[in-house]
This record gives sequence, C-alpha cells and structure tokens, in this order.
Amino acid sequence: MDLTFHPESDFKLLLAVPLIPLCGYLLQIFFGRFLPRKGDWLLTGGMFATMCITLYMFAKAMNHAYSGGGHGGHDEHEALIGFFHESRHTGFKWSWLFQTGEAPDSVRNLTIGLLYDGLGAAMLAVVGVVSFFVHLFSMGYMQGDRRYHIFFANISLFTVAMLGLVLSDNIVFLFIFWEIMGLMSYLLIGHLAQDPTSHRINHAARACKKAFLTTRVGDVCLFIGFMMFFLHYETFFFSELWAQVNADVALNGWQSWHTTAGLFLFGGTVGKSAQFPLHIWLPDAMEGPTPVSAMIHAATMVAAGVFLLGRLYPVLSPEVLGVVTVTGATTAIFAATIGMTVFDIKGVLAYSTISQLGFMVAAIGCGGVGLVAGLWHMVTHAFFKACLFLSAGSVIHGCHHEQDMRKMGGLRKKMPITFACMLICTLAISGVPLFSGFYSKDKIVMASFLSLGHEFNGPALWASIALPAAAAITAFYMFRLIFMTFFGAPRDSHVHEHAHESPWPMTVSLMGLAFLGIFGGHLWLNGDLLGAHGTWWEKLVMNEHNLADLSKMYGGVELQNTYGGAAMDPHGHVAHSAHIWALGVSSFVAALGIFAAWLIYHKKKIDPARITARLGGLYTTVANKYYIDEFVEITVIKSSVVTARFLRWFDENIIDGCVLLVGRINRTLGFIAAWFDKTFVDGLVNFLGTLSNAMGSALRLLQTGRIQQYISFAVAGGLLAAAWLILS
Amino acid sequence: MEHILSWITFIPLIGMTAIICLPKQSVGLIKRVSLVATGIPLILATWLYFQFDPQSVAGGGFAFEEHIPWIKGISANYSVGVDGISLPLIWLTCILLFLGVPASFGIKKSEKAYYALLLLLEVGILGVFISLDYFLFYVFWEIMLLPMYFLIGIWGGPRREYAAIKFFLYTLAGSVLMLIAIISLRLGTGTFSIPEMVNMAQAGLVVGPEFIGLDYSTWVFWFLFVGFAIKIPVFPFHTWLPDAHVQAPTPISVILAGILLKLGGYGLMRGCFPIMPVAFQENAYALGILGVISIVYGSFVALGQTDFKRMVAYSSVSHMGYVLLGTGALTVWGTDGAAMQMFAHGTSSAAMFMVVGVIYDRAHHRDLNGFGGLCQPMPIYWGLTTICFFAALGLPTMSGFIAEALTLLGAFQAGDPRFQVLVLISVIGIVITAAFLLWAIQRVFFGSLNEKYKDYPDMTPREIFCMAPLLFLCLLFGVFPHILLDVMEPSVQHLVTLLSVGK
Amino acid sequence: MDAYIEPLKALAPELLLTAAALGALVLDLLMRGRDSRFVGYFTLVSLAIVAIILMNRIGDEPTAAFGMVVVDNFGTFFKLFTVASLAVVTIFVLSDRNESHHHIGEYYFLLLGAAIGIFFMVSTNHLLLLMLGLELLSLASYALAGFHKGERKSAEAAMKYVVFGGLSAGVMLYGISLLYGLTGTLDLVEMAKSTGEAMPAGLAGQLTTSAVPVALAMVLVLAGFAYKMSVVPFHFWTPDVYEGAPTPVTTFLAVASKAAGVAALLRFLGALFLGPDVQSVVAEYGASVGQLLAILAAVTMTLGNLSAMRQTSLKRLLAYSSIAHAGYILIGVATMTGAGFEAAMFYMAAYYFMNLGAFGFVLYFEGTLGSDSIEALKGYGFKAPLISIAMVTFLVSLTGLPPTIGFYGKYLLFKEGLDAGMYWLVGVAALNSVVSLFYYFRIAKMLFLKEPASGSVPRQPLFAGLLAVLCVLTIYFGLLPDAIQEFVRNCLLI
Amino acid sequence: MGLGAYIAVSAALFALGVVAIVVRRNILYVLFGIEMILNAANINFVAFNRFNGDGLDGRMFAIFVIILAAAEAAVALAIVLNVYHLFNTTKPAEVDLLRE
Repeated sequence: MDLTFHPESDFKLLLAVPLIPLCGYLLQIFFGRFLPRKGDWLLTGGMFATMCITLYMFAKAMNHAYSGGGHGGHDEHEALIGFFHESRHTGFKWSWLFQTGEAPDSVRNLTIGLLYDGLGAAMLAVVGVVSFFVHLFSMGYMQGDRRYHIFFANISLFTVAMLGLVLSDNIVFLFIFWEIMGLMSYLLIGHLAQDPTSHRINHAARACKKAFLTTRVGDVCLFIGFMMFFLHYETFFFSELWAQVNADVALNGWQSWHTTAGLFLFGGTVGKSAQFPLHIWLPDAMEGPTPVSAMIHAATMVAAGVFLLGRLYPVLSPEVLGVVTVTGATTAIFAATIGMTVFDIKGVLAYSTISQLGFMVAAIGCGGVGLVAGLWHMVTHAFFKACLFLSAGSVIHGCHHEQDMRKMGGLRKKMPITFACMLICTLAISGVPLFSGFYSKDKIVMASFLSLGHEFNGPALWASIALPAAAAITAFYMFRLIFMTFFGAPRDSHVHEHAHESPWPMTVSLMGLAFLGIFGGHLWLNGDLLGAHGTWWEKLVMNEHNLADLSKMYGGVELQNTYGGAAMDPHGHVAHSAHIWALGVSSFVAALGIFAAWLIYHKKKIDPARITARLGGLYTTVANKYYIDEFVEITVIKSSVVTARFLRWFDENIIDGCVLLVGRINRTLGFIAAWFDKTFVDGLVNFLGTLSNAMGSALRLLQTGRIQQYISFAVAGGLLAAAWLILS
Repeated sequence: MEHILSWITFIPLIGMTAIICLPKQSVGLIKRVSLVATGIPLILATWLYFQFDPQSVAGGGFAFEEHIPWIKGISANYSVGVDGISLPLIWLTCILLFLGVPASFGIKKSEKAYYALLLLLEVGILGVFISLDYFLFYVFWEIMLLPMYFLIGIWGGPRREYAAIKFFLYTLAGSVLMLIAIISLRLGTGTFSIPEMVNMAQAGLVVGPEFIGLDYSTWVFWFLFVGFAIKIPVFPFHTWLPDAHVQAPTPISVILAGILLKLGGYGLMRGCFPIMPVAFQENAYALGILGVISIVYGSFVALGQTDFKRMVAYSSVSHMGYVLLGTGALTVWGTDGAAMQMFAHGTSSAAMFMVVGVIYDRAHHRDLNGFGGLCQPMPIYWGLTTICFFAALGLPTMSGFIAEALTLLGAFQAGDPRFQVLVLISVIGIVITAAFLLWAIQRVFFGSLNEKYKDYPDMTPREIFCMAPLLFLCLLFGVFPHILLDVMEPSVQHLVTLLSVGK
Repeated sequence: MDAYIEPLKALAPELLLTAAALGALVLDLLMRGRDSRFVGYFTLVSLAIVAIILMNRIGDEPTAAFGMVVVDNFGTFFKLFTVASLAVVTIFVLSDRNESHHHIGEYYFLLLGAAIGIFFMVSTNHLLLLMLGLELLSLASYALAGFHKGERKSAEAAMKYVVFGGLSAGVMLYGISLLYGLTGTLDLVEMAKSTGEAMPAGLAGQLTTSAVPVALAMVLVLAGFAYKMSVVPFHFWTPDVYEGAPTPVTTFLAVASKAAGVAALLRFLGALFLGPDVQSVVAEYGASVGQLLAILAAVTMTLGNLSAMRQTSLKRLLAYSSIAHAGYILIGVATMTGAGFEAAMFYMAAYYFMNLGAFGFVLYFEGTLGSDSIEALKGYGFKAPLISIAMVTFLVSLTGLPPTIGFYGKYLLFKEGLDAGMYWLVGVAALNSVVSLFYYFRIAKMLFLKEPASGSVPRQPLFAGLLAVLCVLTIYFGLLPDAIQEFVRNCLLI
Repeated sequence: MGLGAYIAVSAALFALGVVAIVVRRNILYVLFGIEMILNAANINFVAFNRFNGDGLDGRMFAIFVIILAAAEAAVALAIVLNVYHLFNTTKPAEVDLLRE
C-alpha cells in the first residue's frame, strides 16, 4: 500500500480520528440505552477503526522517517524540515472565532488546523491502541454496571479529548481539549459516585472534585503562560511559537519573562501529569473504575502533561528546564518511596505512575537526548502501565472487588493469563533489559548523566542521584506487588476460593498490551538489525548522536535552550560513556530492587514489620504520603473556605448593612415604627430608611397638634427667612 | 418590515392588553396568549438576527432605524435601531421571555396579573435595547422597574416585600443619578440622540459645569456609571441582587439574571462610555479593579453560601465582573469578551436558576447541605445541571469559556500594563468558581441518597423544554463562536475606536 | 356707559360664577334642602359654562378692567384649573358616601365662593384685589373645613385653619402695607417700574437706601403665599386640617387652593422681578429672593417627605406629600426664569391629575371601609382592582417615574433647576424622590403585596370610572405631554 | 408728629398681636391678636397714605381691611363656638385631637 504522505487526503483521515469516537459518543449518549448490549460494541468498534487509522498514519510516518523525509513534502519547506506537517500550510483549516468581515484575517482570529509530526504520530498511535484495548477490557469489566452505556460514552469522549489534544496545531485548542479531558476525568472518576451499590460512593464524589480542581489550578497556570507568550509573539501556533521564540532568543537571549511564562506553562504539566506538589489528585483518582484508571494513567490525562512539555520544549528557558528536572526527579523518588508502603494494589500502581511521570519530566528537563528519552518513556510506559492496571483490574474483578494485597496471594494458579501479563509488564517497568521499559528508562538515566557530563549543575546532579535510586525502589515495590498477589500461600481463603480468570475481552486486551509491553521498545531493532544506531523512535524524532537534529522535531527550528549540539560533543564520546554508565547502573538497580523484594516478600528472610518498626516515625510519615493531603487540606482548602465564610459574613453584615449601626442606635432610641423594622432591615435601604425615619420622627415632634406652638414655630421660621434675606 | 423593531417591542404590549381584557378564570387562554405574544417577537428577532448584516454598521451607525418625532417640547424623538451589540441581547431577551412563560406555568396565583406584568416587563427591556434616544431609553428603563417590583413582591418568597422594595430602591437611587446626568447632557449637547452625543464626544464638544467639585465629564461619567453599575451589579452595589433573586419566583430570577443584569452592561457600552470617552480612559483602571473585585469577591461569597439560589446569585456577581474588566481594558478582544460574556451569562445563569427552580419545586427548600444523591432518582436533571454548571465555570466548548478567555486575553493585552496584574488576580475567581460549583454538585447529586428524596420525579418535559434550549445555545456558541462574534465584531471594534479617542 | 360694559365683559366668568353661587344658595332654599344633589348638578353645569367661556379666551390679548383686574392667559390658565378641579371636587362631594346629601346646598355655595376668590386672586397685579381674593378664598375654606359641624376633628381643623389663616393674612397685610409705604403704590408693575427718583421712591430706590424694611416686607408677603401653598415653615396647619376636613374639602385645599397660592406667587414675583421694564436693581434683588425660595424649596420637600414616612392615616400622608410637592414646585419658581415658571405651571397641571386621583381613591375607600388608615388597605387591590391599579399609577406619578405625567413634570423642574445652575437643589430633589418611594410604595405594598382580608367592597362604578379616566390621562399625558405643554406655553406670564 | 411714630406704634401693635396669638390661653384673645395685627396694618396704610403718596389707595385699603376683619371675625367666632360646643373649652392648647 502507498505509505507516502498526501496532506489533503491524509488530513481528512486524521480529522476522522477524533470525529469517529465523537460521533460514537453522540449516538451513545442519546440512544445508547436502547441499543443491544447498551451499545458498547458501537464505541469499541469505532475505537477499533480509529486505532486502525492511527496505525496506518503511523506506518506512513515511519515510512516517511526512514525514507529520510521530503517525500511527502510538497514545497521544499516541508522537505527541509523533514517529517513535519501542519494542515494550515496545505490549506486545510477552519476560521474559528470570526468568519465574516475583516476580523478573520486579523491576528485576533484563530484559524485552526491539524499538526501531525513525529511526536504526534507516536502519541496518536499509542492513544489509539491503548484506548481500544481499554474499551475492549471494559466490555468485560464493566458488565452489570447500572450506567454501563454512559460509562462507554464518557470514556470514548475522554479518548476524543486526548486525540484532539494530540492533533491540535495551536495551544488554545490544546487547552480546550485539555479542559474537556478534565471534565471527562471528573465524570469518569465520579462514575461510582452515582452508584448507590458502590460502598465508596462518597469517596468517589470527593475524588472527582479533587481531581478536577487540582488540575484546574494547573490549567489556569497554563492559560496564563500562553497568554504571556501571546502577548509578546501574537501567535498561538506551535510552529510559529517555536520559530519566533528561538529567533528572538538567538537575537536577544532569554529574558526573565520567558522564564516566568515558561514556569506557568510547566504549571499545566505539574497539574495534569501529577507532579509534586499537585500530584495529590492522582491516587484518589483510583476511585474511578479500573479501566478509567488505565486510561488516566496510561494514555490520556497524565500523558497529556508530558506531551505538552514535548510540544513546548523549545520555548522553555534553561532555568525552567532546571526547575522541570528537579521537580521530576523529586517526584520520582518521592512517589516511589510512598509506593513501597501502600497495600492497595491499585494504589501501588498509582504511585508508580507518579514516579514514572517524574522520570519522564526529569528527562525532558535534562534536554537533548533526555527529551527523546522522556517522550519515549511516555510511550512505553503507556503500554505497560495500561497493561498493569488492566491486570490489576482483572485481579480485582477476579477477587470480587477486593483491592487489598494483604488479602490476596497465590493467585498465580487461579488466573494464569493475568499473572503472565502482569509479570511481563512488571519486568518492563522495573527496567529489566529486553523489556520495553528498559530502553527508555536506561536512556533517561543516561540523559541525566549526559547533562551532568556536559555541564555540572544542581538539577542534573540531583537527577543523576534520584533517578537511579527511584528506579531501584520501583523494581522493589513492583515485585513486592507481584509476590504478595500471585505467590505464596493465599492469605484470605475466601477471596482465594472465589477467584477466577476473567472473560475473554479482558484477557485479550491484557495479552495485547503485554505484547506491546515487551516489544514496545524492541521495535528499535528494525531498521538495521542489531545496529546500535537509529531505533524507530530516533528515526521518528531525531538522531541522538547529532543533537542539532533535535530541531527535526520542531520544524527545523534551531533550539536555543538545550545544551551541546554537535559542536560540544563532535564524536559523541560523552554520549557514549554516559550510555555505558547508564546501561550498567540501570540494570544493576533493577536487579537490586528485584532481589530485595524476593528476599523480603517471597523468601521471607526479612520481616517487613521489623523494618517498619525500625524506621518508626519515618515509615509512618511515608505511609501517610508525607501528609501532603493534610497539608493542602489545612492550607488551601480550609483557608479558602474560611475566607469564603468570612466574606459572606462581611457581605451580609458590612456591605449590606453599611450603616446598620445607625439603625441599631435609632432602634434603641425607639424611633423606628414596627413596619419599618420589618421592612427595612439592612443595607443602603436601612441607611436611608433609619436615617430619614429618625429625622421624620424628630420632625414629628414639631407637629404637636397645638396651634399656638405651630404659630410660634412659623414665626421663628419667618424670622430666620427674613434674617437670611437681609444678610444676603 | 421597516418597523420591525417597533413590532418586536410592542407585540407583547398588545398581548398584555389582550390578557387584561380576558376574564380572570380562563387561565389556559391567558397562558396561550402570552406564549403567542412572546413567541412572535422571538420569531421576528431570530429573523432579524440572521437578516442583520454586521458590516453595515462597521463604521458606527445602526440598522433597522426608525425616527419619529415624539415630544416636541423637549425635542425627544422615538428613534430606535440596533447594532451588533444590542441585537444579540434583543434576541436573548426574546428567547428568555419566551422560555419564561412555560417556566411560569407552575404559578397558581392570579395568573392574569402575572402574565400581563411579564409582558409589560418584556416591553420595557426590549425598549431599552432598541432606544437610540436617551429620553426614550430612560423611560423604558424605568418602565421595567414597576412590573419587576410587583412580580417579586406578589409572587415571591417569604421575604418578598423586603426584596422587592430593596430592588426598587437601589435601582431608583441609581436612575435618579442617571436622570440628573442625562438632563445635564441634554443641556450640554442640546440633543437626546445618543449617536449625536457620541459624535459630539468624539469632537470633545460635550462640556458643562462642574458639580460637587468634580469636572463635568467626571461627575456625569460616575453618575451614569453608578446608575448602570447597580444593575450589573458591581461590587459594592450588589447587595440587592441576592435578596431579589432568592425571593423572586424562578422564572423571574431567570429573567432577572438573564437580561436585567445585562441592561447595566449594555447601558455602559451604549450610554456611558462612548459619551464620556475621556473620563472613561481616566477611570478605566478603576473599572478594571471593580470588575476584578466583583469576580473574586463574588466567587468567594458564593463559595460561602449554603442556600442554592444565593450561591447562583453571587455567581452572577462574579461573572458580570468580566464585563467591566473586558471593557475597561479598551482592547477589541476584551470588549468582544465582555459583549459575549453578557450573552453567555444570559444563557448559563438563566439555566442555573431554572436548575434551582426544578429542585425547589420538589423539595421546597434550597439548603445545599440538605440534599444528596439526587443523581439517582433524577438522572436527566443531573445531566442538564452538570452541563449548565460547567457552562458557568467556563469550560471550553461552552460560550462562557470563549467570553472569559477573550476577556482575559484582551485585558492582558491592554495598553495599561497594570491590567496584567488584574488578570492574574482574576484567575483566582476562575478556580473558586469551579470550586463552589463542583462542591454544589457533590452536595446535591453525589453521595448517598437521602431517603426522603428517593421517589422524586425526574424533570418534566416542560422543565426540560425550558432549560434545554439555553444549554444548547451555550454549546452552540461555545463550538461555533463566530455565529455570535461575527455579529458583534464590527460594532465592538467601532466602540473601541470611539473609546480610544485621543489615545 | 360702554366704559363700564366693556370691563364687565372681561369679568364675565367671575360674574357668572357669582351668579352661580347665589343660584346655588337660592336653589337650596327652594329645594328646602331635601336632596342637595340637585344643587351639585347645577354647580357642575355652571362650572361647565364658565369653563367654555374661559376656553374661548385662551390666546386673547391681555386686557385690563377697572385698572385692577388683568385678564390674561396666565390668569385664565389658573381659572380653568380651578374650574376643572372644582368640577372634580363637586363630583367627589356628590359621590361621598359619608355625606348625608341633605341640607348641604351651602357646601356647593362655599366651593363656588372660594372659586370666585381664586378668580380674582389670579387675575390682578394690584395688591388690594389680590388680598381680597385671597381672603374670600380663605373665609370659604374655613367654613368648608369645619363643614361637618358635628365632628370634633372637623371643628378642630376649622379652628386651626382659621387661626393660622388669620395670622398669615394679617402678616401678609402688614407686609403689603410696608411695601406700600416703601414704594407708594399697590400696583406691582408700577412698583417694579418706578426708577426711584419719585417721592416716595420705587422699589429700586428703596433697595439702595433701606434694604432691611424691603426684606422684611418681602418675607411678610411671601409668608402669605407660603401659607396658601403650605410651604415650610408655614405648613403646620396642613396635615391637621387635611386630616380633619371632609375629604372633598381636603381635595379642594390640596389642589385648587394650593394652585391659587402658586398662581398668586408667580404673579407677584413675575410682575415684580421679571416684568418687561423692571429696574435692573430690582431684577438682581429678585435673584436673591430666588435663592431664599430655593432654600425654602429644599427644606419643604425634605421635611414633607420625611414626615410622610411614618404616617398611618392615608389623608395625613397625602397632606405631607402635598407639602413635599409644594417644595418641588418651588424649584421652578426659585429659578426666577420664564422657563422655570413654565415648569412650575406644568407641574401644577401634572399635580392636578395625580393628586385628584389620589384623593379620589382615599374618598372611595373611606366610603367603602369607613377608615383612611393605611393598614386598612391590606389586600384592597384584589378586592377593587381597577381603582387600586389607578391608585398605583397615581403613586408612580407622584414618585415621578415614567411613563406618567408626574415624571415629565419633575423632569422639566429638574431641567430648569440645572439650567439655572441650582445643582445642589436638584440633587436634594432627586434624593427626595428616592425617599418618597418609601411611603408611596408602602401604599402599593399594602394594596397588592398583602393578602386580602375577607369581605367584599361595595362598588361605585361611575366614581371608579372617573378615577380610571384620571389614571389613563396621567399615563397618556405622561407619554405625550406636548398638548399640555403647548397649553402652558400659551398661558405663560412672561 | 412724624411718620416714624406711626410706624413705631403699628410695629408695636403687630408685635403685641403676634405675642398675644402665641401666648394667650384663651382662643378669644388669640382672635384679638389677629385683629390687632390687621389694625397694625391699617395704621400703616393710613399713615403712609397720609405722609407720602397721592391718591387714596392706602385709605381704601384700610377700609377694605376693616370689612375683611369683620367678616373674618364672624367666621372665626362661629367656628370657635362650634369648637366650644364639641370640646367644652376655649383653650386652643386643649384642642389637639389632630396631631402626630
């Protein structure tokens, strides 16, 4: 088949990618309940079609990348920038804000289109694949849910949001889909909040709100960030933004506002990708059904944040990248430590996600090869984490919604397929060689070393220490999970007896993802077999040995914010040594972690209780997630609620009753007639009312009913008037 | 069709007369009449909306104008017309009033008077939107007050008398200031025609004596501003709003929030800023500050509420703050945003009040903490409410987002860099708004179901019919904003050029 | 002989009215006071005839009679006003349910007598005639106030009225005497014209030499008008008398008699300070008199509104409101400009509709409920919707909101006030109209916002019809005031 | 005897009248007070007419005032009589049904 890139036709295809599930959503939301099987087949089928398209386009992208670019290029501009397509350049666009008059041509309008480049291609494929499997899985897992059809509708709209986000060529639309994703995560996490049969109904209700609000904080930061960039460059389009920023920086260097704005942008990532300190929503997101968790943790929500970093990398100043690195590394180690103490099977996975996201973010912060590694880890992680979650779901499903690992054990026999898949992916996430996770993670470690080698700075140092450590811990707690769940004697006989393997849709999707968990990284081997150079990913986005080519990712923009480049490391010696080191270190830490887990939880040589006892306060701190939630509860939530209460009081008593005091005084003087009290109690009304009323009462004193007094008053008044007239 | 505006405005009056002539007992007929009397204007307005060519008013000027000499003694004319700013609001008015009629079918107390007043109210509102003559404008402006007073006062809640008179007094206090300003404008310019005043203002010919130690443009500006700000309502003139809203019957709150608040913003854009551009420029930052205070303050107070309707009322305070912020920024985007926000808020807040009305009709209380788990017996209600709330908190694909985003972007680009600080502050409002809305959803719909709400019926077709169109509009203009913005754009651009005279 | 016939033609309305008054008396005797309604109808007819004559006069050139009476459009305007209000008052009397319609023929006689007084009052530049007219009006009013001899309140009202009125009359007379002494003439035009060389010097001269006596005289004379208009501080009689007197009489006092006061004041000031050939010194003095009036206006409207705030008797409330409105009218007067006077006259016209309507409502529900307490109004709107709606319209008009004539009148006053640079005064007035909303809409609240008490009210279709007509006119002229404004324009003094 | 003297007398009379009206307890004295004021005016008229000014304006006026005074007295007395019947008092201070 023809794998060259034909913009016109292909952009229509790409447009279909989000549109198919969208139509599915609309059909489902309105007619879902009436369809056979409540219409799950409709959406899953639609998602399958989507997946096929994304894969087809991905194939084209691959082909394009290997054939060295330029083929699909219609003008030499595209040829120059290699694999990079923006639909506006091929006239495939939509004037969004204005369509008549002068406005459409003005900068105030927003003419939007699709952006399909290497990063987009990979991400799109990943989202397509993973969410298809999640749909498939849900067909089994969600059976008998009372809002089955709604669930499917929502989860497919969730996917739509992510697909749209990946495809949008400007930050506003990225933001729009970003927000929609927030909404859908809200609805999906809150799915069980509407299910009276669920025993965690109230937790779910809280969790979804928490998720939305926490991410909302990040979203606002993101909004401010691109607002600041628009203020200076008057464009929302990634390509123009990259070009203008780098041109500007090449001329005037990085300015302080670049850093500020960059930090705001990064705030978006911190929110969505659950980086410290906004990670708090992700563990609670467990309250959603397992497929949702799979989506959130693998393909959509959290990936979006990293994806954003990838998209905006060129506009981030070195200072920002430093912050990014530190944040990422911190998150990685911090979440990993918590992961060791959790007993909820999904909880472990949740914290592992946070920690893995830390890896990605830190890597991107390191820049250069790190950028690629981070994004690649996002891809591989998507596969195995989805698989892990679905397996966990399968376990939970098998154990009748029992999530506590301490009640499990010895399930190996009961659910072999699940076990196999989960083991594979655990190996992958632990970074065991020959499994996908290894390749990306190893490159991340390498990236940190590399950046340290290039320029000895704090962030890089911290990353080089924290990331390997985190990797070791990851291996440890993941295998702790495996051993506690599948090995050993069943701890809870009841659970064990009723445990059973899951129905085919679930197992199939498990196996599919597990396959990718192994080979998601191995695809590197094609191209030139065994050749250490040019994995598919590198072909797709860059060539690691020539950092100047990093620009290929960004439409030929010469990046200003990353170190090195060909000049600094002409023969890639630094890179090579770093690679060797990274290989060694990461394989070693993985082995270490696994061994420790085996020692403690399988062979039971060491009693975990003793260790925890030994650690004492430290352990409890970690086990309580470092009290971050409590901290936030006190500082942010409580304070704002208190503020609100105060302002309400302020509003009702001060603003509204500005001169209530006058009223009080007058009342004590007993001047106010009953109706008046009743009718005007506060506010300006009260002011006018009581005041005029008091004066009225004073005036009443004149009206004594005695004619002679009247006359004396009148005479006095007349004299006053006369006096005035005489004096004037 | 050269008198179409007059037709739109006065058909409800005909309907009112008809209702007055009908016997008190024939309620069904009265309802049908009022449906027709609000429906025809809606049809005409819709036709007008899509008939209207925005470019025709690109350089100022108005469409569908009518000029008839009215009071020769003071050379006040019946001159009406629409531009891109007023037309959408007219359309909105017709929509909401039309929906307001079926929404009122629940009312069982002296319907005849109710529907008559409702139609009179529509006349007043539409009149304000079409007037190009300040005297006419003021007359219509005041005509609105009376029906509102009685609609709140007769059909309202327990403290209705207080709320009604409070509403009346606040607005009257504002409008006497307006009257003084208008008169002195008349004396200064020798005309009541707003366009002429605007032209003279461009030439710097609007001059007059100083008052209470302020020079002419300043005090006239502030008098007019306060008059309109009370309607918007801007902090600190907002305290009539919660009471009026809480006490008013649902359809009236809907109209109050949906349209009456917009009159303030519209008045500023039509009758205050362009006539006093210099004073406007001098005080633009103050306006921005007021706007931001309203945004943040309103959202916080809303967060502190336990009464569902009060919360929604304060959310209006918060949302209308964007109108000031956007206009004060003196950028096209900002003003676009402000104009759009008026429409967006008109639909979303109206829908929110209907939401409150639905539950109040069933539970007869509005205590947010008293509900829980309502999404189980009332899924449709929960669904519509969610859409409505997310429209209110400015979720993308909802018109509210376009409005707020444009406002903030516009304000951020303002020539006056201090506005950037304001924007940074105002985003707090965005988060808090999300917070109280979601918290409300959680308290009302999620969690375990309170037994006594177990067998509540879901929304009736009538209620759905009243709410769904509004939500549809929110979505429509959120996804295809150009339907609205294309109409507004030229006039807004002209307005901005007017306001930035001498800059 | 013609020298006597011609002026008599000019005096035709007055003569006719006198004839009518006597006729009423005679008719009552003939009827032996069985049913006095017939006298009432007779009165109406004669008033109609007078009205027709007056209508035909509008636009004629001013003529003089006997060197004292001036027959001009200004006078004619107020004569028409008087006749019109008298007609309505007569209808009120006829449909007053608390009135035994026997042996009350003199009621109508007194009304007509008062009218005669007003007629002379408003159509002269000569202080003597002005005084006589005023006294005639006053005497009739005293008698009317005490018309219900058996009622203590009525008697007390009459007593207070007569004492206060007597004093004011005396004071005014004294002022006039001083003016006479200072200027040597009783004719206002002469007074203003004379340059001051003559002995005794005209006003111009005296202003330069002896300002204090002039000021004294001015204040004393103004006091007389102020008393008739019930302007602070000469208003004290108003609430008591209004409350005590029979409602139709109250109406008469509030509308016709007040109008007469306004007319006389305008005439006095106009002739003295705004005439065609007034000395510049005098004109300047007029400005400072205007300042005094402005202060009085502010005080009056404020005091009136504030005191009205907490009344329990509807009549008393309206009494205070009429005081407040005197204050509003004074704005126009205080401007000391033709336009200002025009505004004042227009406001009188507006005042005619809304106040007659309001008092009519009082009479109606007094007649049906036998009380005029505001509490008694609870839910009245649902029992008698038509007149209650009318009442609300009148209240709106009194508050000065569109689309009623009251608004337009107030608009003109404010406009002239601002035009004359009296911003503070207009500010006070604006604030006052907000305050006035309190008590006006307290009535509206009682009418419609309260649940009705049980029991129905007897109907008076014709009377209700009259109120409905007034209500319609209030709105009609509110939206299209040109007719009235034109009319006023034709009747301007200056 | 010059004009000044007359004015002095009339002024005194006027003042006395006012005082009488204000302070006297009996309604009849109040009425006397009014009469005094009117007569004070009369003195002025006649005196002014005598000393300056030609024609008879002032004197005419004085005559009219006398008539007025008579008429007013008549009405006033009738009213007072009626009040006396209803209240059994001649003290205006005790007649205060109508008040706030």
